[in-house]
Amino acid sequence: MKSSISIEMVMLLAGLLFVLGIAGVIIRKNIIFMLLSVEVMLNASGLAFVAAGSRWAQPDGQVMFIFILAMAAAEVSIGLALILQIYHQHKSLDIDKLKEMKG
Amino acid sequence: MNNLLWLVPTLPLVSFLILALAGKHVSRVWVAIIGAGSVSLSAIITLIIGISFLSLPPATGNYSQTLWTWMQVGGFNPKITLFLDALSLIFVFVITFIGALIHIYSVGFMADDKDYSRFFACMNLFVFSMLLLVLADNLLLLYLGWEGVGLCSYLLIGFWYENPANGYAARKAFIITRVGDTAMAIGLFVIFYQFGTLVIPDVLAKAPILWHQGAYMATITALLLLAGGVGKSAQLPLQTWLPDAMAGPSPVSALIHAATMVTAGVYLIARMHVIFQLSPIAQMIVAVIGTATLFIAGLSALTQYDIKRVLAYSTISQIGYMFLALGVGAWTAAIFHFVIHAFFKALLFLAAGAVIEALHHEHNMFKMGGLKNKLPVIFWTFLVGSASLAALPLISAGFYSKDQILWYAWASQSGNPLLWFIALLGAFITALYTTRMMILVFWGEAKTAIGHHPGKLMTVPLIILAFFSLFAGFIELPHNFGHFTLFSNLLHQVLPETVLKAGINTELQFQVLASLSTFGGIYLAYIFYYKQPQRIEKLKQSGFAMNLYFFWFSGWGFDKLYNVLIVKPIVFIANINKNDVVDKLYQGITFVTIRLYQSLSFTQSGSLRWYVMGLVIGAIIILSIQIML
Amino acid sequence: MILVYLIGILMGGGLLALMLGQWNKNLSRWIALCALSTGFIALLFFWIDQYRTINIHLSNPWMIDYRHDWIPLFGISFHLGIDGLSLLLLVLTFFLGILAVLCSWNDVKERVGFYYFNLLWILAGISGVFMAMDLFLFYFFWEMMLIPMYFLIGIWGSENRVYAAYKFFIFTQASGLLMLLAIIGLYFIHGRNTGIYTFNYFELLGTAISPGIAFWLMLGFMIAFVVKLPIVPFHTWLPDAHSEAPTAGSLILAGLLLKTGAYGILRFVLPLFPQAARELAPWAMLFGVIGIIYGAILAYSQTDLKRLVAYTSVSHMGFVILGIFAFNELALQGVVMQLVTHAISTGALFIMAGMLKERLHTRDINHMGGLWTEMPQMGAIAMLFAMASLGLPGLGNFIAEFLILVGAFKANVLLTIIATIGLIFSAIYSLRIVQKVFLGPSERQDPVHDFSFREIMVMAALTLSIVWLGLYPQPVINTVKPMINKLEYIFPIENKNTQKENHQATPLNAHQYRVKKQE
Amino acid sequence: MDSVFYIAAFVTVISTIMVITRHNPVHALLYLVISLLSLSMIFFLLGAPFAALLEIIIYAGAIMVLFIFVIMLLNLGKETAKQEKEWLKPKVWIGPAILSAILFAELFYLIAIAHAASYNLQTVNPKAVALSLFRPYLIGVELAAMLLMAGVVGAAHIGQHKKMVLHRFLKEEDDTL
Repeated sequence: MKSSISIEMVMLLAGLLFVLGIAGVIIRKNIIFMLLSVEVMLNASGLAFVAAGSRWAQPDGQVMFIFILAMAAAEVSIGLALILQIYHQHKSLDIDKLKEMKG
Repeated sequence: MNNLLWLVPTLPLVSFLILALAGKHVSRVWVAIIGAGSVSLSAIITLIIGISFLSLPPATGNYSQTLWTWMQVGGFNPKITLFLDALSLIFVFVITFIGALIHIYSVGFMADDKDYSRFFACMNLFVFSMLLLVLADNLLLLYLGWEGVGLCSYLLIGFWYENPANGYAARKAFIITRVGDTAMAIGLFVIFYQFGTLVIPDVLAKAPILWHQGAYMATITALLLLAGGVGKSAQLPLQTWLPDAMAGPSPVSALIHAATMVTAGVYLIARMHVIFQLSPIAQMIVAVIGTATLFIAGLSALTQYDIKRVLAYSTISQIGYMFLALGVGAWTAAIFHFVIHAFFKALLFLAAGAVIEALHHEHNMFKMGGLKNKLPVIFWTFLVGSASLAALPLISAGFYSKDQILWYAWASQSGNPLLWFIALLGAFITALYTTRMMILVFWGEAKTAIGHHPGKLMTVPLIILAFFSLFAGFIELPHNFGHFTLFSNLLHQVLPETVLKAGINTELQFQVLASLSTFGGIYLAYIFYYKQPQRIEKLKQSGFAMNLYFFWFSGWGFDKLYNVLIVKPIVFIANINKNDVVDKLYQGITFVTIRLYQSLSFTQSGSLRWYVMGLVIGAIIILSIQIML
Repeated sequence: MILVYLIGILMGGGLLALMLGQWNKNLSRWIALCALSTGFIALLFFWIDQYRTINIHLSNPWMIDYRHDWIPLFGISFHLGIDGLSLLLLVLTFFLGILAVLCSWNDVKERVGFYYFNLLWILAGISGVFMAMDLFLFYFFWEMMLIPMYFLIGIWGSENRVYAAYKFFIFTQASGLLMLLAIIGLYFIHGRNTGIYTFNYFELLGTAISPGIAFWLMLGFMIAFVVKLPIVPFHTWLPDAHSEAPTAGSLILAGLLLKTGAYGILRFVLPLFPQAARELAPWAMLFGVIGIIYGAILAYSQTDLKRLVAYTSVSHMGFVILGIFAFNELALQGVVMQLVTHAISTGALFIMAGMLKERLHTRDINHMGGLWTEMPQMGAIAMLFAMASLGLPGLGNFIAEFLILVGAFKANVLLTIIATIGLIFSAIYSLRIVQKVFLGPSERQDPVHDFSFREIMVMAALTLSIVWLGLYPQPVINTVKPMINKLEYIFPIENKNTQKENHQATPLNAHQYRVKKQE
Repeated sequence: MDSVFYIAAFVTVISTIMVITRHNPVHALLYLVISLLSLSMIFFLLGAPFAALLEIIIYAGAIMVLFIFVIMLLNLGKETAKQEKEWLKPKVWIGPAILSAILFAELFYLIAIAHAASYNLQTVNPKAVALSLFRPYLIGVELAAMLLMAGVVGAAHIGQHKKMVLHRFLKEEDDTL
């Protein structure tokens, strides 16, 4: 069914979600929240791809979305494993504890 | 006889090479034979050449022998050519003859020194360089001899190298003479660019054509050459090195710092007389320098207690007389005084050396005394030398040569009464300090015992030199003593006649005045140092006399002046700039880069949130640029 | 073909020395020695038969030429060629090479094979620099001689050798890159003008460049050569490199590496950019004179013997720059003489400094003194070479400095007078060396042995050459004459007529004099 | 049709804001699920039913479940909420908030001025997606597969509880948890 949503609105929404994701990553100190915000950012980009795909009626948008999903899944699994390990070693999930890699 | 000429300088050179390379493996006797023998041999050859030169003088007035072309670069091709004319014949004769005597003397004098072969090697190298200087036909070869002589004086002054003071005196001598040499080198450049050649006869031929009388370039060149001469002959501005040069052994002082090297300046000015004649100002400066030096050195000699330093200052003063003679245009008189001075000054130095060695290396005259009957030979020869130095009328040769200079100082075209009067005063002072020296050393009671009597090898040269100091004067008698001017006739082939002022006739008055001043000097010294020594005590009380004494003693304060004026600033600059201020520039660059990298590494704080913040800021910047464009 | 053999021998010798070095140390020494001596003998024979025919082809200075395409696409060819100057410097390279091997005979203990590999490859690089007629190849060899020298200083040097090696490398490399820029600039300009893109020296000679660009390109080249030939603002690497390098290293550094700078100016800067060079002349002469005085004063204030001798070579190189930019035949002949004699006299002083360091384990002259008693031979030789370095007539340096000063006197009187005053300073520091090290009281307890046979051979060779150059320099002057005549052709200022007429002389007798001079 | 889109957009934005502001991780997670659901609603509206479904099944279904497991595993209960409270003091988040606001403003401005014509969006049926997925993008799919395999292996390896061996004279870490 045809829908007449203008593409800018969707892009705007994706942009907004993306910015909210970044804000989440910067503001929160707990690693899990940062991971969540990263998920939000991924979704935002997925949205942008799908919107573009549907705008040009090309399947590429959705194919990219699928790849993003795959990547997100892999990323989350490793991210969570890292979180487990960090929690195991440092007994806390504060990002500022991980400061060894300094100049 | 032309082809024998190259033998004269090469013999000392060959013996130098033998002694320098194989000095250690040759026994002392052979070292003496090679060392002294080579110089005596070249003296004999010089005699042969001299006789043939005088008996049948060559058409061109000189012998010339080209060995090889030193270098050939565009318009500049100096050759190694030996050039003997009347002037250089006399110099070569003096150098080789007195050199031979001094070598024979030093065989005895240096007998117990361990560096025997090194001493003779350096002395032979010196004789070679001096001969090269005098026989050079172009100024570059002359410069080679000039610097070679400077090198040998450095080596021989610092001969006893254990004592750093000798090393310091040697370096001082070399560097001060080097200042003069540099001025002379610049003179050489000017001459080359004015005439396109450095060959002396060509230069002297072209000079009057290219420059008119009193030309600006002539004066510049003459002054530069004079500066070279002043450096080497220890005249006024650069004379502080000679008294310190007495650190070397006595034969060295006799040969180098009395007879030959210090008169190199006189030779240079005499040889380049055409340039000096072309600029009267320069000639006047030569006269003024001569007079000032003779006066200052005379007074300084009066106050010395070390016997060799008295003789050193007296040498500076006598060379001042020669410069005065050159300055007033009395060319032959200057050379005549050079010859006579070479004889009696070498004699005095050798005799002083014998005295010093006899008194276990005691230099202070006030500790000597009463040697009259202990060392008779030394006494008599020393007496003859001093008489000649003090210019005892009629008997000593010194009288004839110095009297001629005094006469020309007054009578010559460019002479003037002031120069004559100071010269007369100088003669009076010379007589004063000579007699003072004689009395202190030979009369009065003996203060130190005689250690060792000088051997035959040392006394024979003294006697020969004494003979010449007495009778050498007769080859050039003043006009009113019968017209017997053998010496100046020979020299007039090379050097011009002395032009006298108009209406001057009575030379007699001046001779009487000169002898009066000599006798006055002798009498005054006799009173002060023999008759009533208490007069000296009285003099010592007055503060002014003592200040004057110390002022004269330190060579009129020139040493302190140069020390403050030149030595201190350079040493100061050298110390503060020890590790190269330009290097600081590069160390500065490295410091800035390190500081920069440290501040950047501070931003790697390791916290994730800081990095994402950086990301966002980057994004904002890019987007804002996008907006603005 | 002899040119390729020369480089080939050196490189091959180096590799062989490296490989055989593992088994026994002695073998690599002998390989290095015979590689160098064969090269040296070949060169001597070549020089002798060239010398016989020297005055026939006075017009064409190029003796032999070997060209083989390397990268035709960019017009780069393996083009070697030598004329009088290159031949002379090549002979000097092999001569000093042999001495370097001899004087580091048994003072290098660890990694001997690699040491001789480096030594031979530096010499290969240097001889390449002197032979390269293709700018790209020239730059290739310019870098090639740099790296082994860095290793030589960095591995076998003394205390803070790493700092010195770094400094040396950065200084030369940075300036080298500027030169690469200039080469490429020249390459493109020439390509654009003539359509053929080539690095060949002869074709690049004729490129027409606007004065502005020409000046910058010339500056590019000049910087590289001025840093190498240390001129005062860029000289600070030399004392460090010298005081830390091993004996052979500082011998090669002083004897040859400094000469590549002067050679570069004579070969590339003057012919390629004559107009720009003439503009730069007054400044360059000024810097030369500053170099002379500044080097001398600094030499006077040093206590480290090798540093002192390094600053003396800064002072002597000031003369070279003064001579080059005086643009007349006398000065240029003087410059070539200075290159050769400075290499010999400073090389000798460095060898002796190395020997003293080996015997007394210190370079500080305050701890030395009174060595004449124990080492009269070394004392005498040191005295001779100190006299050479202060320019005593009768030894090589005097001829060089006198010619330079006479030549420069025509170009700029005031600067020459200041330079001559520099001669006095050279006397001060040379005598200071001899006084502090050999004369004075000796406070040494342990006995110090004088020259060994090998050292006598080295010193005898150096003494003979400096005295021969002092008394009869004509062979060197004739070898370089064609090359300098060609340079003269590029700088036809009034130096064709020998005298600058003196303005006071009244026209009449000046004219008269000229007429007289004709017949 | 538009109103549905706006409602869904509104719900997504609000729930995302809730995600980043909640103290309790579980609440945040649930808000994220809501946001995903409303996002899939938007996908549907955009004519990408296949993507919408995938979103729900994979994203909301699988990945969020993973999160819940981890949160349960680390039993982040009350005390983490309390801890989050003092971590989130205004001083901490004011700076980043302003920054992201500026970023959004710029994005908004850039997208707004683009004002491309508003074409209507066509639906892309799953068949077209599947066809392009397995024809031109075949390599992409395989790569995705490898990526997932890497993810699995990585997670398995990192997740292991190795005995933490510190340096021998540092304290010995026993293998708890």
